[in-house]
Amino acid sequence: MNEIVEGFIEAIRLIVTLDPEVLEITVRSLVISLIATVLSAAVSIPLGSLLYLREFPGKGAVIGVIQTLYSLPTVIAGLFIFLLLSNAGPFGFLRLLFTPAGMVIAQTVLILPITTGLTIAALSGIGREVRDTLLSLGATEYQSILAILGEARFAICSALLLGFGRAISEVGAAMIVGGNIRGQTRILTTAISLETSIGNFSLSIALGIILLLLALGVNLSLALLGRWHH
Amino acid sequence: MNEIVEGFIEAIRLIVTLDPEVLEITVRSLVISLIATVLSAAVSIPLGSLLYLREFPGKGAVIGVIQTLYSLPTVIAGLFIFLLLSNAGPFGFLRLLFTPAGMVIAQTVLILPITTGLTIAALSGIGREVRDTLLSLGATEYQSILAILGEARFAICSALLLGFGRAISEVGAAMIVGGNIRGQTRILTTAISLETSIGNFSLSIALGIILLLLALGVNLSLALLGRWHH
Amino acid sequence: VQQKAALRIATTTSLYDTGLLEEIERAYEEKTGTDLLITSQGSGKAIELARRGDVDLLLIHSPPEETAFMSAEDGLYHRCFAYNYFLLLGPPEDPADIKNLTAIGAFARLHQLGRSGNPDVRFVSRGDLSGTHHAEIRIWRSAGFNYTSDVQGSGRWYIETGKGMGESLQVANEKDAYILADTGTYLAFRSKLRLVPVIASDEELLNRYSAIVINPGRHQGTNDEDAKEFVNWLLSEEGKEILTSFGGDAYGAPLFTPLEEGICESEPFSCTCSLIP
Amino acid sequence: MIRASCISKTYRGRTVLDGVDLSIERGEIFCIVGPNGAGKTTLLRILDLLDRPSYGLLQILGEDATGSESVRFRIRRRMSMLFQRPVIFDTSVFDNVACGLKFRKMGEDEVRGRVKSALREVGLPGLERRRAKELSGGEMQRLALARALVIEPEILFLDEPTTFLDPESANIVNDTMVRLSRDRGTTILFTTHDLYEGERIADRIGVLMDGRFSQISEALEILHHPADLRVAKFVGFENILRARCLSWEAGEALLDLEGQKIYAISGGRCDGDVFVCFRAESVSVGVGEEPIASPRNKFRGTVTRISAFGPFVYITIHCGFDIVAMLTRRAMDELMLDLGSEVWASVKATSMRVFAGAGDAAKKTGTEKH
Amino acid sequence: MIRASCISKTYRGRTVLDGVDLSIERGEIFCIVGPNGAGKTTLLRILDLLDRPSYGLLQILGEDATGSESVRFRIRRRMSMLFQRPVIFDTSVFDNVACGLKFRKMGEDEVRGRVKSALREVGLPGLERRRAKELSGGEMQRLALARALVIEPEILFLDEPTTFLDPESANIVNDTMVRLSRDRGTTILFTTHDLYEGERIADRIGVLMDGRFSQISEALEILHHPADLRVAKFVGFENILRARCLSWEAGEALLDLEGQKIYAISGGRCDGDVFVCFRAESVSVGVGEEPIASPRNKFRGTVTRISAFGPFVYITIHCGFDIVAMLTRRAMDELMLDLGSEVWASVKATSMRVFAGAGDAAKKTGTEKH
Ligand SMILES: Nc1ncnc2c1ncn2[C@@H]1O[C@H](COP(=O)(O)OP(=O)(O)OP(=O)(O)O)[C@@H](O)[C@H]1O
Ligand SMILES: Nc1ncnc2c1ncn2[C@@H]1O[C@H](COP(=O)(O)OP(=O)(O)OP(=O)(O)O)[C@@H](O)[C@H]1O
Ligand SMILES: [Mg+2]
Ligand SMILES: [Mg+2]
Repeated sequence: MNEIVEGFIEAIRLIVTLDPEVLEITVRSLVISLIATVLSAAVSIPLGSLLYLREFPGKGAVIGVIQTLYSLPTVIAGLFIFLLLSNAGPFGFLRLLFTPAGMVIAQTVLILPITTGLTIAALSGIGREVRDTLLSLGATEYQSILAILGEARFAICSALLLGFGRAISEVGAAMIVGGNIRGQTRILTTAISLETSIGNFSLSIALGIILLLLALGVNLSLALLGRWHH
Repeated sequence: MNEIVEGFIEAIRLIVTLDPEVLEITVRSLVISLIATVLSAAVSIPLGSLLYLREFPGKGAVIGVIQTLYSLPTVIAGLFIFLLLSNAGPFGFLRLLFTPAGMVIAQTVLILPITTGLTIAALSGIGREVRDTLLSLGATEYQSILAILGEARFAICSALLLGFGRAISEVGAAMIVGGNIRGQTRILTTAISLETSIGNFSLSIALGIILLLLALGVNLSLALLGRWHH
Repeated sequence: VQQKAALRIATTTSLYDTGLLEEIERAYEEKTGTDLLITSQGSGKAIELARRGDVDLLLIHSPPEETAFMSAEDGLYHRCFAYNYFLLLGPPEDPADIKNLTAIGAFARLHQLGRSGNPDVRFVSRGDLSGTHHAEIRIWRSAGFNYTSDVQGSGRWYIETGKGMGESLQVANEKDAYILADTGTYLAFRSKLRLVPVIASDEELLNRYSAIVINPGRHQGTNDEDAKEFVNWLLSEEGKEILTSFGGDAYGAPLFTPLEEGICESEPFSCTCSLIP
Repeated sequence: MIRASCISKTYRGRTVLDGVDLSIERGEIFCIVGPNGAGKTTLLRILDLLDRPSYGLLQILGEDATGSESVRFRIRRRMSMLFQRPVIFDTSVFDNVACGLKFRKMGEDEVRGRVKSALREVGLPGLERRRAKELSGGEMQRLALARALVIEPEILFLDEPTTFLDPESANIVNDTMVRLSRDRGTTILFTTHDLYEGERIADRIGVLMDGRFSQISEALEILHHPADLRVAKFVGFENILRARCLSWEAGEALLDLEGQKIYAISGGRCDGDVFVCFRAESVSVGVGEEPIASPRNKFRGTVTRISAFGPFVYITIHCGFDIVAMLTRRAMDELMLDLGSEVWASVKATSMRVFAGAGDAAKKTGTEKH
Repeated sequence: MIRASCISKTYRGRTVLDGVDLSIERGEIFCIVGPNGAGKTTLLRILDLLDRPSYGLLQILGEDATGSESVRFRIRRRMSMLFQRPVIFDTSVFDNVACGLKFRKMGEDEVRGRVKSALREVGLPGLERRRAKELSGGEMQRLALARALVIEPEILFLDEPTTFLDPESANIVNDTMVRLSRDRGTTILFTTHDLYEGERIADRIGVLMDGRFSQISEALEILHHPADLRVAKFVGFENILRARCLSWEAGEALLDLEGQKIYAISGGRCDGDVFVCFRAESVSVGVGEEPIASPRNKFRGTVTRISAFGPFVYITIHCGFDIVAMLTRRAMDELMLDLGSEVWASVKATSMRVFAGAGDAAKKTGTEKH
């Protein structure tokens, strides 16, 4: 258990001294996962809304598949994107393998099912009466969705938080697609995994603590934003 | 991209031939993650209900921390449990390291924040009027929680599905605590990770497909159970 | 992404985890301005990355796979540049009493005791077809066993972890088992381990590191020029200097011995270590 | 404005609307009454284009409203609806009311002005900043009304608009409805369970029963000339008595009611068993000598029950059968009536309605159809 | 059964209840009326122990109800409440109604039996298997009522129980309330906006205004002897006229109303500017010669407005000031009244109420307090 205590001390030291390498990978982690979350929000909120609103044959199946993809292992998602982006793959010419952009893509794909599924769930929590009211007040379909999203804003926010959490904490996809290249694609989780594999447990834990502090920061910002907006 | 096609073929082959080793790790994966999900449900539903019901100072902070733990990296969770369960750790005498039981503990800890947080979210979706109605009908606090949980059953189910998804798809904690020991603690994700590190991408993908099929099965069972219950 | 020259290198984890490559990266980048992008992966995956042209250079310590890679014409040049020895680690009490045996003898004895159900004798294998695992397989074969039929799955004594060196060391440590490990990772983990080296520096335990420049003819856009330059630098006096001195500060003893022309061509190394033309 | 023909609606095999025909003119106030579950809400939802009928033709504001969603949207924008159980958004009162205007991308200043005057109209001035979910029941109802009014629709659907409102607020809302129809030509369809409210403000009343209009006409017509027995019961004919038709001539029927002869005006020929119905307020009550005056139907009986209804009193008079009469409290005091008093009850032939007595028809009520 | 004293409730600085005193006996039916936002719902919620008062003492069923949650729970189990906007659970009708019984761990057979009879009671027999959320508005209301009744509470709180109900169902519900109180001794508190409903079934009525009871007494007392001007307005005194007090002697006041002398009974001494109030139905209307009969207050005027109200008619008579009178339609026909008719209006001195005319008091209404 010493490692845990040491981890805390180490974490404080790293933060206080603003260790440049740690700072760099922390910022990279944050930026990549935030972009991935924003991208997946940009896709999953409209997509989820559509799936919630429209009735079509096989809708239940689609939602079932989305929920199944909650279980998509990060390694598989990573592998999939890797095969697409690899030099030998169809998008190799984009040269996105081992770049932060490639990692953003991988994380976006990874969390898309979660954010979409939870968007649908959040919307379903709002009763049919709300939609009827909006329609009868003259809302276009688009406006009514916006308003329903507004009513479900807390649930949607927490869906995105969860997506962000999954993105920033995952390692499989980042490792395969990013390659954990120092100074380029190393992020907190791949660094943790590296330090763990070389037995540097207290540093791993320190990095884990920093990661959680980062997540706490994102959480707080969102909460403040919510209050401010209110 | 060949690997993906080959992966599908391989998956079909493995399933059709009922490859004994694959069958074994599939069953192990399923059992471990199901137990972890059930355990975390057993903790997080009462815990979430309490957190939702009771007003106490710092409640917002507690919920914030839970949401922050959505970002707990699996490796860190794994490391933490590893340090507790290792021979040198406080619970070493239990000899749970590198056993399926240990993996269950690790996965339970890992998904607890998610299931708890989403339980709270699901309950919050049920308005105050519902609670008043239940109380005025003479519900004890316990009964009213049960009834509110009943009203929120879909949201709770989807929280548990998400928890299960995270459990069955995670690899970091299972790897560290379970050890990926062939014939003992190897599960689908650690096998995938092994095959990937060997460069056996199509087998990885095949195992990934099997994992997703498993998740689909769990999903369907839950859906059927829901319908049947209805 | 690639404005200044960038060289993508895939390496096996056991090499990367020693920290050698970080030092090399610093020195080389300072000297040439070439950006080294090093990704460390399990051996098999590193080879796969190389095969797909996702990297320009492969650093590896798995002779049989190196040969296969070259004969498939995926590699352009194959150079060995350093070596050290694997260690057979075990509990300090040495329950199998193999301290004084050769590696082959020790393996044979472990097999015998393990198969016979001696509860104190266990062997942890990485089981991940990494360089270290290949070396282990080679020793089992040399000891006269058919690896897949006689060793794998021959009982609970033979524990396959299917993961990296460090994690496998943890497993062996927790299980009081014997394990074959590379020197670098052992030294990194030494403080956390009860296990001690039981057998070291046996010929059979040789661990040879090679660099392979990827064949640019197979895939578009691989950078063989900078790869060649890097390999030549590694084989130069400057490179050897770093290899020789690395590890002195951190581990108390050097981790690698550079290979010299003239020695490397013969047994047990049997490889090329001349500059690439 | 609205032309609906043969509108039907079926939910999982249960028919809720069963061929509704309706035609409403611009500026008309139309009131729908009917028992619970008759299909009032279902009809309003179909007319507001929230649901599609299972069957039937629908023209609204001159356009075919059964077609594409875009046409329906265009029409819907010119209407608005107050729901029976209005949804209040969890925002401020202002944002709730402004909702429809924002959907129409109206300028901020105009929104503010309109919201303000709509809130004034429903009697909630100055409440803009309050959290809507914290209002009282009646306040919420008025908020929802303001939200529907503020967009100045050409057609306004109101599902029980005065629910939860105190009498004064209910009057304000009724006055607003009348004013909208008169000054702005707004067409208004509303439902109510208070027939007198319908009578007071509606141009026509439709009695919806079992998914079909049993009668559509002016209030007085419905109150005094119900189309059939069920409508009669529904609009409060307190006296419904079984009788036998003795003869019929030139619109006047001679009936036998438990041995007493009575005369009733009956448009249709009558015959055999019938029901004769009249309102309690059509019964004149006197004491002492048999009145000589006009009503040919006179019954002598004893007062067996007295029950108050505001300034009025219902008294039950037993004269072989029971007759319920309604008097002002003052009249009762003047007649010095009490339980057991001997009285004369008289009913004009023109106040009596006669309906064919199809077996158990009298028992059939709205709620028993399930 | 219920003893509340000085109950106050404040929401974020806004006082909603302001010292309510109430004492209710076993088996009593007590009706609370009052304008929207007066605090009726707030009071019922406090009495059902869902909210705690900010201040005040509360004894229910003989126990102190301001104490620990466990005591409050025990008391709450002996009561039930119908909410103003009832929540319907998304289950079957049966499960909705059975809810409270299941909480009490009642055996299945008994649950089934009780649910069945409760549903019959509210007029929804046989609907057990229907999905509750698909019911019509009135059906839901009755479902919620059944849910509250089925547990056979000792005290029943009903917040506007007859909302959404058609007249027949409303009667059924009212009858049920009376029967419960009579046969089972159930204490019932309910709110309504229909004063006559209160009059018909309540033993006492309390008029809640601005968070305080302005008057608590029997229905007739409230309808005819309101405690103050605001209550008078609220209970529908249509005629509220400014006058000046000329003299007062032995409970009789002589007033000057726009130059006409009028007599009114006034308990308290009167003086200076006052309001004189009387109900429209207290006004007798005659034509022709000045009536010689008793009422000393007689006014001659012209009919300027006629408006129907069911079987009744309100006519406005202008005689310097405006008087509203109420007649039956028949009486109006007999008098052959029409717009412009010259009539006599007379009001007994005993029907007149006099209230001190504190400046603008007459304008003050419940909704304007915000
Ligand atoms: N939770 C709350 N927070 C703040 N104000 C509230 C809350 N609940 C009620 N109020 C306010 O208290 C006042 C009384 O509300 P209450 O619901 O008791 O009125 P009511 O007499 O039942 O009215 P109605 O006839 O409209 O149902 C209202 O002005 C209302 O806006
Ligand atoms: N979505 C639905 N699914 C199934 N049945 C429904 C649905 N909506 C309404 N019904 C049924 O249709 C019938 C008519 O309902 P509707 O709400 O139109 O009645 P209503 O006339 O408005 O009654 P109320 O006076 O009680 O409001 C009812 O029996 C109701 O149970
Ligand atoms: Mg309705
Ligand atoms: Mg209320």
